[in-house]
Amino acid sequence: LTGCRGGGTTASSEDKASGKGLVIGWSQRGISGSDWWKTLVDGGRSQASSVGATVDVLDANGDTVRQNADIQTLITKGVDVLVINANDPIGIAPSIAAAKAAGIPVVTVNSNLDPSLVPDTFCYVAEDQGATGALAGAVAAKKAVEKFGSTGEIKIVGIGGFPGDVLTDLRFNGFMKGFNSVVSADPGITVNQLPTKYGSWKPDQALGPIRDVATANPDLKVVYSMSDVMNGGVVQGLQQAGIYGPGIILASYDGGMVSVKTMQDDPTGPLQADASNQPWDQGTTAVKMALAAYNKDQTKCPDKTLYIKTTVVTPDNAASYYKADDTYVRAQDSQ
Amino acid sequence: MTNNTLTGPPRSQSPQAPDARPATTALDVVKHLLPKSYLLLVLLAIIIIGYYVSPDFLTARNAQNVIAAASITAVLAIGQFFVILTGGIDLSVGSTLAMSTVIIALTLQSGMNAGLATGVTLAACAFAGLINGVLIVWLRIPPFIATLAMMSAIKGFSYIIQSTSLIQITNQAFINAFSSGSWLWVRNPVAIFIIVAVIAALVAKFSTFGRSLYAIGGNSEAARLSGLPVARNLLITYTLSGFLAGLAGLIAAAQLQQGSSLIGVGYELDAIAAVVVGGASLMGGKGDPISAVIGVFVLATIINIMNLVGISSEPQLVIKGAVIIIAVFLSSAGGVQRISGFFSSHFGRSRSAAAAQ
Amino acid sequence: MTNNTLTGPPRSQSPQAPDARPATTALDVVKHLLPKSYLLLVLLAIIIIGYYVSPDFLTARNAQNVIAAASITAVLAIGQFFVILTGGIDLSVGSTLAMSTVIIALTLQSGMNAGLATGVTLAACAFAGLINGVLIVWLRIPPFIATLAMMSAIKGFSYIIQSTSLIQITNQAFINAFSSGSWLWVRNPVAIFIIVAVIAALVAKFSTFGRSLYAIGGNSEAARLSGLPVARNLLITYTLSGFLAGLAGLIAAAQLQQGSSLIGVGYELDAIAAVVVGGASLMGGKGDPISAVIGVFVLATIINIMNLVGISSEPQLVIKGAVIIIAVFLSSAGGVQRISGFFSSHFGRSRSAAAAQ
Amino acid sequence: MPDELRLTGITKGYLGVQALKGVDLTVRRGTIHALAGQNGAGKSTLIKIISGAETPDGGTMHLGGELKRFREPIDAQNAGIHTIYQELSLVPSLSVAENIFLGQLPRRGRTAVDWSTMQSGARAALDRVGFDLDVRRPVGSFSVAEQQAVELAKALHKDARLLLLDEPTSTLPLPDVERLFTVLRSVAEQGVTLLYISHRMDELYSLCHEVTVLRDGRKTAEFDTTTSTPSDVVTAMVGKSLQGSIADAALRGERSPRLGSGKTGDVLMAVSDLSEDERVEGVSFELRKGEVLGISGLIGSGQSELAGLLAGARRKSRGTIKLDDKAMVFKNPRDAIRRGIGLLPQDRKAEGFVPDMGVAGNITLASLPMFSRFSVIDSRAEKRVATQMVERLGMKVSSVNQPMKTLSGGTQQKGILARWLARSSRLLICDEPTRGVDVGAKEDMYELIRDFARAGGTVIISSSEITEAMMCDRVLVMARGRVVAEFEHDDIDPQGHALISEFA
Ligand SMILES: Nc1ncnc2c1ncn2[C@@H]1O[C@H](COP(=O)(O)OP(=O)(O)OP(=O)(O)O)[C@@H](O)[C@H]1O
Ligand SMILES: Nc1ncnc2c1ncn2[C@@H]1O[C@H](COP(=O)(O)OP(=O)(O)OP(=O)(O)O)[C@@H](O)[C@H]1O
Ligand SMILES: [Mg+2]
Ligand SMILES: [Mg+2]
Repeated sequence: LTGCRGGGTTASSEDKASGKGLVIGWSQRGISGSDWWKTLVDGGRSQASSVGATVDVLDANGDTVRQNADIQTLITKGVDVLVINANDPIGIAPSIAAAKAAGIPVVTVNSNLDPSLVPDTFCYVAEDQGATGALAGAVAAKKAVEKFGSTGEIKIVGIGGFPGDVLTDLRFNGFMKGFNSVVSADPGITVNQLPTKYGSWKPDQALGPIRDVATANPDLKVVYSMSDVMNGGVVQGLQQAGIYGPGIILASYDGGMVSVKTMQDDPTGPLQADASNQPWDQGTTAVKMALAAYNKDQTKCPDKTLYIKTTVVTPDNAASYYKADDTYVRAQDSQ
Repeated sequence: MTNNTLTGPPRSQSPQAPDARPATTALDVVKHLLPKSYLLLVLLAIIIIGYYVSPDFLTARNAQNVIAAASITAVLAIGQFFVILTGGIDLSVGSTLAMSTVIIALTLQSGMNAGLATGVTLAACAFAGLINGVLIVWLRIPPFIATLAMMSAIKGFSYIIQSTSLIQITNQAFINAFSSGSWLWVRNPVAIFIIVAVIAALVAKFSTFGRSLYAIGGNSEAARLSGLPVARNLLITYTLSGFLAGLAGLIAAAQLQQGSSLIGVGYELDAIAAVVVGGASLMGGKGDPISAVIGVFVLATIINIMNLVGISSEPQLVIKGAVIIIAVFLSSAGGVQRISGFFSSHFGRSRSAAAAQ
Repeated sequence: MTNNTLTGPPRSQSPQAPDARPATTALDVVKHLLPKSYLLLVLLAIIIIGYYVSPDFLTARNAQNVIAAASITAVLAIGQFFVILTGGIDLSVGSTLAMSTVIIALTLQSGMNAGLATGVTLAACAFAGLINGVLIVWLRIPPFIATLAMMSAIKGFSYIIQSTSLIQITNQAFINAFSSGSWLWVRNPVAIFIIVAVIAALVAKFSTFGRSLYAIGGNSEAARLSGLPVARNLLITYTLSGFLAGLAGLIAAAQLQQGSSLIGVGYELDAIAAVVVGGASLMGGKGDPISAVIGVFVLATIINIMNLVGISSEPQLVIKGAVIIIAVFLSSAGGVQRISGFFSSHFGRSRSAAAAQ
Repeated sequence: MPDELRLTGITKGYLGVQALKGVDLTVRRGTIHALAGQNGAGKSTLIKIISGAETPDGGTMHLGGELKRFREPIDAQNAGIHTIYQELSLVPSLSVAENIFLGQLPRRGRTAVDWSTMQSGARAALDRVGFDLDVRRPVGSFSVAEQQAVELAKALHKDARLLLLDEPTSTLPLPDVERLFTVLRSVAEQGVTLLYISHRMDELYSLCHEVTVLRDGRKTAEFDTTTSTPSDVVTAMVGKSLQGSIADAALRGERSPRLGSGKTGDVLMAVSDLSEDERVEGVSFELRKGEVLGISGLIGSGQSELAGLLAGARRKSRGTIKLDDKAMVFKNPRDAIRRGIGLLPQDRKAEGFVPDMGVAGNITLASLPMFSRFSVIDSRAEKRVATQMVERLGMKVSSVNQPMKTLSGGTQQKGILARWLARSSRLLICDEPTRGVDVGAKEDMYELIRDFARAGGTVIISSSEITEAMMCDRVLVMARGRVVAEFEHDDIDPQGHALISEFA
C-alpha cells in the first residue's frame, strides 16, 4: 500500500473542491492486525477514489507519541485535509494546534476528542458508543428475560480492553444502560454486575480472565464482550469453565461478519446480540466530511459531530446482514 | 646432561574410590529427571493456599483448565530453556507463536489437509528460529538484540501475510488434534506438552546434544576447544526454540479457532520468567526443563487463584511482580541458603553471645 | 634447583612514548565527547537517503518534529545506557514512564503547583528505580528478571492510582515547561534532552562515578576488590534510570496533556535497541551516552523516512528489525572491521593468486 | 621486630568445603613472609580474608596490635593493606592509569577525575616496577605480562603497611620477576610487611624470610628460610617425606629427568612458514613421533599463539601444517581433534573446563561420540572411563560427579589431561601445563606426560619456564613471534643459560 507522495500541487483548487486531486492525510491509531481499522480505512479509500481524491495513511500502532509525529509528518507533506483516528482524546492536542496553524482542516473519526479540542476540528464521525452499546444491552436483556424468566438474579460480566480505557467505559456503561432499561420493567430481577475484566482487545488475553471468572461464578448468565476480536477467547474460556451453552447469553460489539454468521448458523446459541458500528460507513462518511471540510461547508456537519446510524444484529435479522465478502456489517442502504 | 631417572614420587593424592554403581536403572532415570525438590514445595504451598482461599480451585475442571492453558507457555518455556541454557535469550517467540497461528489458519483456509498444514507451519517457525541462530552465530549479533529485531520483523511479516485480521479455523481434525481432543483422559494440548517436556528432559540429561549445550552455556570457549560443534548446536537450539514456539502457536490457534497476529504479545517474557523461576541462570549452563515447566505452573497457578478469588486485574500485576521476585530469590538467587545461613549465623551468634555471659 | 639470579635481558616490550600533554583543554573535552565517527556516518547516510527519497524530509519543520519526538526515547536511552554500562538492563522504564505521567497528572489535578508536582513525580520514579537497585544488589535477582517483575508491578501500581481513565493535564506552566515552550529557538523537550545528554556525557567521561561504572561493567569483581563502592553505585544507577524515565514521562505527559497508564508500552525495548545500536555492549563496560542518543536518531529517522515515503506499517516492522540488525552489526558486533577484513583478505588473495601466475 | 599481622583461629567455609579450619598466623613487621601449600590448601582464601574480600566465619585478626574487622576491600585498603589477587583483577576496557588508581581516582573538585595527576602518578608507579607503558591505552590491549605489571604497580603505588601477593609471578617473564624482587626487597626495607604466595620454592627461598605452610585449611609448620630447605617445606605441605622422589631431586637442584624417550624416525607433523599476523612469524619445524618438543620463550613471545595455531584454536594467516605428510587446514579445534590433536590451554579457568559440570562430563567432553550410541550418552561407560582416569591420574575427587569448579588447580589440570587421554589423542599440545600448579601435582603432571610419550604419544610443551623446556627432547626458542634457536636436550647446560641467552 503505497500512499501518494507530495502535496496538492498537481490539482487546481476547483478540481479539489469536487474531490479531484484532493490529498487526504489519514492518521490511524492502528491498522496492523485489525480488520476493523482496515475496513474503516478501506471505506475511506473507496469513497476517495470515487471522487478522485487520494488518501495517505500513517499508522501509529497504538502509540500516541508516535501519532503526534505522524500527524506532523502529514502536515509536512502538505496534505489538504486531515482525517484523524485519535489514539486518545487529548494526547494529540499539539497536533490539532499544529494543523490549525498550518490551516489544514481536521476531521476526526471513530474515536472522539476532548471537548476542548473540538472547536478546532471540522467534524467528528463515529458511532455513538454509548447508544450502540445500549442497543446490544437491550437485546441481551430481552433475551435474558425470555430465557431466565422475570425473577431472580442475573450475573453479568463485561470484558474490555484495558483498565482506565475510555472505549471500555463508554461501551460498558451504554450496554448496562440498555440492559437496565429493559429489566427495570421486571422488578423481580436483580442485576449483579461483576467487576469488569480486561483482555487487551486480544483473543488470547481474554481467555484466562473469562475462564476464571466463569469458574468462580458458575451461575453467570450474561457475558458482554466489548469487541468481536476477543470472542474467540471468550467462547473458549466459557467452554473450559463448562458453562458455554444454553444457560448463557453472549453479547458482543463491532458487527463482525464472523459473529453474524455464527448467529445465522446457530440462532439459539449463546451469541444473541452484536452491536454493529459499521467501520466501512464511518470511513466513507469521514472522507465525505473531509471534502466538506476542504470546502468549508459546515452545513454538512452542523453540530461538529456526525453519528452514523448503527444497528444491532440478532439471530432474527442476521441473514439480512450477512455478506460473505465483507468483514463487518455495513449500513443496509450503502450496499 | 644425563637423564636423572628417579623413581616417581609417591602420589600425594589418595583417590577416594568413586562410586562405580551403574546409574541407568529406570528408577534412576526418573530420579535424575525430577527437579530439586523445593521448587515443587513452593508449587505445593501455592496449591494449598489456593485450596483454602477458593473452593473452585481444586476442582478437576479448574485444574484441567489451568494445565491446558499453561501448556502453551510451557511449550514456549521449554524452547526458551534450551536457549537460556546456552547463555542466550529468545525474545521473538511471542511473535513466532502469532505467526504460527496465522500460517496454520491460512493454510487450512486454502484447503490444505491438517497434517500438511501443520508441517508447513512448524517448518516456517523453525526457519524463523534458524534466522535467529544465523544472526547470532554468523553475524555475532547479541542474542537479546538479534531476537528483539526478529520479534519486530516476524510480527511485521505475519501482519503482511495475514492481510485481514481474523482468519477463522474450522478444520475439526486440526482443532481436535491440538485442543479439544483427548487421549487416555488427558486433553491433547496437555499430552503434547507432557511429551515435549519428557523428551526435553531426556535430551537435556542424556543426549550428547544436551550435554554440549550445558558445556556451551557453562564455558563456550572450553566447549569450542574440546571440539564441540558450538556454532551448529547454537543454530539447532534457536531453530528448536522457533519450532516449539510454532507448536505452542498451533495449540493457541486450535484453542482460539483462529489465526491472528495480535496474540502472543509478551509471552516471551512469561516464558523467560518461568525458566528463571525454575532455577536456570541467564548466564547459561544451569537448570533443567522440568523445573522450567514447574516455573510455568507456579506463575499460572497464582494468576488463576487471584482470578478465582476476584482480585481485580490492577493489583494482580503488582502481585505477579512480587511473586516472580520471591520465586527467583528462592530458586536461582540462592535465597533458601541465604535465609538459612542468616538464621543459623544469627542463631549461632546469639548462642555464642549467651555463652560468653 | 638454584635461584635464577640472572641478569635481566632487555625487555621485549617496546613502550610507545606516552603523550604527556594534559587532556583537558576545551577542545579536547569536545573531542572526547564525540562518538566514534562511523555511527555518525551511518546517520548521515540515512539523512542523505532521506533527502533523496522525500522532498519533505530535510525541511526545518520535519527535522524539528523528528527531534522533538525522539527526545522522549533519547532521555530513556540515556538512563538505559548507564544501566547497560554496568552490565545490567532495565525493562521497567516503559512502565515507570507511564507511572510518571499518571503521578504528575494526579498531583497537578489536586492543585499542587507545577514545580512541586514535578519534584514529587521525579522522586517517585527515582524511588521505583531504587527498588530495582535494591532487588538487584541486595536480593541478587538478575537485572533482567528484577526489572521484568517491576515492569509488571509498576504498571499495576499506576493502574491502581490512576483509578479513572486518563487524567487531563491543564496546567499551562507545566505544559509550557516540558512541551510547548522554547528556549533560544530550541523547543523545551529538545533543550531538556540536550542538557541531559551533555551532562551524561560529561559524567560518563570525566567523573569518578562515571569511570566507576565502566569499571563495574568491565569487571565487577575487579571493581569490588579495588575498593569501589559497587553496591552503592549500582543503586545510584538504577535510581538514575528511574529518575530519567520519570523525566521522559514528564515530557510525554506535557506533550499528550494527560496522565495514562497505557503510555510507554515497549519503550524500554526501543531504548535498549538504541543503546546497542550506539555501540554499547550488553555485557557492560562499553559505549557512551552520545552514541546512544545517535542510536535513537538512527532508528527514529528511518521510521520518519518510511512514513514520509508512505511505506505502510507492516513492512515498516520488518524494515525496523532489519535496520537494528544492520546497525548493530556495523557498530557493536564489529561488522565494519569484519567486512573490511573480508575484502582486504579477498583482495589480497586474488592479488597473490595473480602474482603466482 | 613487633608483630604486624596476627591471625588467630580463622575459619571459613564455602558450600560443602571447609577452606580454612582455624588458622593462626603471625607476621613480623618489615619481613617478607611466605605462605606455601598445595592447591586448595586455603592460601588464597586466607589472603582474601585479610584483604576484606571475604569475611571469615570465625577467628580474629590484629593489625599492628589492633583488632580489625573488614567488611569490604576498601576497609582493608584504608587500613593500609593492599593486595595482588591470584586472578587478575583489572578492567580490560579501562586505561592503564585508571586501573592503577581504580578505587580512588584522583579528583579535581568534587567529582571530576584529575587526569593529569592520575597519568603522571601511573607512570611513576609503573616506573617503580620497571615498566614504561602508554598509560592511556586500555589494559586489555597489553600482553598478560604487561597486565601483571600494571597489577603490581596498582598495589605498590599506594602507601601500604601490609602487601599481600598471591602468585604474582605466575604470569611474569623471568627478567621482570627479578625486577619485581628488587622492588619488593626495597619495599620491605622501608618497613612494609609482605605476605607472599608462590608454588616456586626457589622464589620463596630467594625472597622470603619465613615460610608458613598450610595443609587442608590448617597451619602445619613454620620455617625460617635461613635454617631450612625447600624439601622441609614440601614435606610439610604434602604431609609425608619426599625422600628419593623426583620432586625432591628437583628441589635439591638436580636437573629433572627427560620427559621424552620414545622418539622415532617418522615425522608426525611438518610445519613450514607458519604465521599469524604479527604474533607468529614464519615458524618451520618437524615433529617426530614420540618426541617431546619444547617451545620456550618469555611470556608474550608467541609460544601460546603457536600452540593455538597447531591445535586449530587460532587461524593462521600463512604457512602450512602437514600431518602424516598430508597438508591440513584446521578451521577450528574440531578439525585438529579429529586428527588426534589435543590442547591443554594455558588459561585453565577461562578455556579449560566447564565449571558447573561434573568431573566425568569434563573428561568425556571431547569424546562424547565414543560414549554414546545414537546420541544417547552411555552413562555407565562414561562413569567407568572417568573412574579409570581419576584413578590412573591420581585425581583427588569425592565422586566423578563433583563439579569441576570445586577442585584444586592441579586436579583440574589433570582432568583436562584426562580428556585427551580419553580421546586417545596422539599429539598433546600443552600450553603452560604446570602454571599455578603445586609442586606435587607438577611432578605428577610431568610423570603423566612421560607416560604418554613412553606409550608412543607425541607432545609439544609450550612454556615460559626454563626447567620445563629443559626436560624436552628438543627445544625451540621463540622471541617476538619467531623461532630464534633450536637446542637438542643434551646441548643445554644445567642452568639453561643457553636458552635464556636467546630469549631477547
Ligand atoms: N568461592 C568459592 N566457593 C567454593 N569453594 C571455594 C571458593 N573459593 C575457594 N574454595 C575452595 O576452598 C579451598 C581453598 O581454596 P584456595 O583458593 O584458598 O586454595 P589455594 O591454597 O589458594 O590453592 P591454589 O594454590 O590452587 O591457588 C579449595 O577447596 C577451593 O575449592
Ligand atoms: N586479542 C588480541 N588483540 C590484540 N593484541 C593481542 C591479542 N592477543 C594478543 N595480543 C598481543 O600479542 C602479543 C602476544 O601476547 P600473548 O600474551 O597472548 O602472548 P603469549 O605468548 O600467549 O604469552 P603468555 O604466555 O602470555 O600467555 C602481545 O603483544 C599482545 O598484546
Ligand atoms: Mg590460590
Ligand atoms: Mg603463553
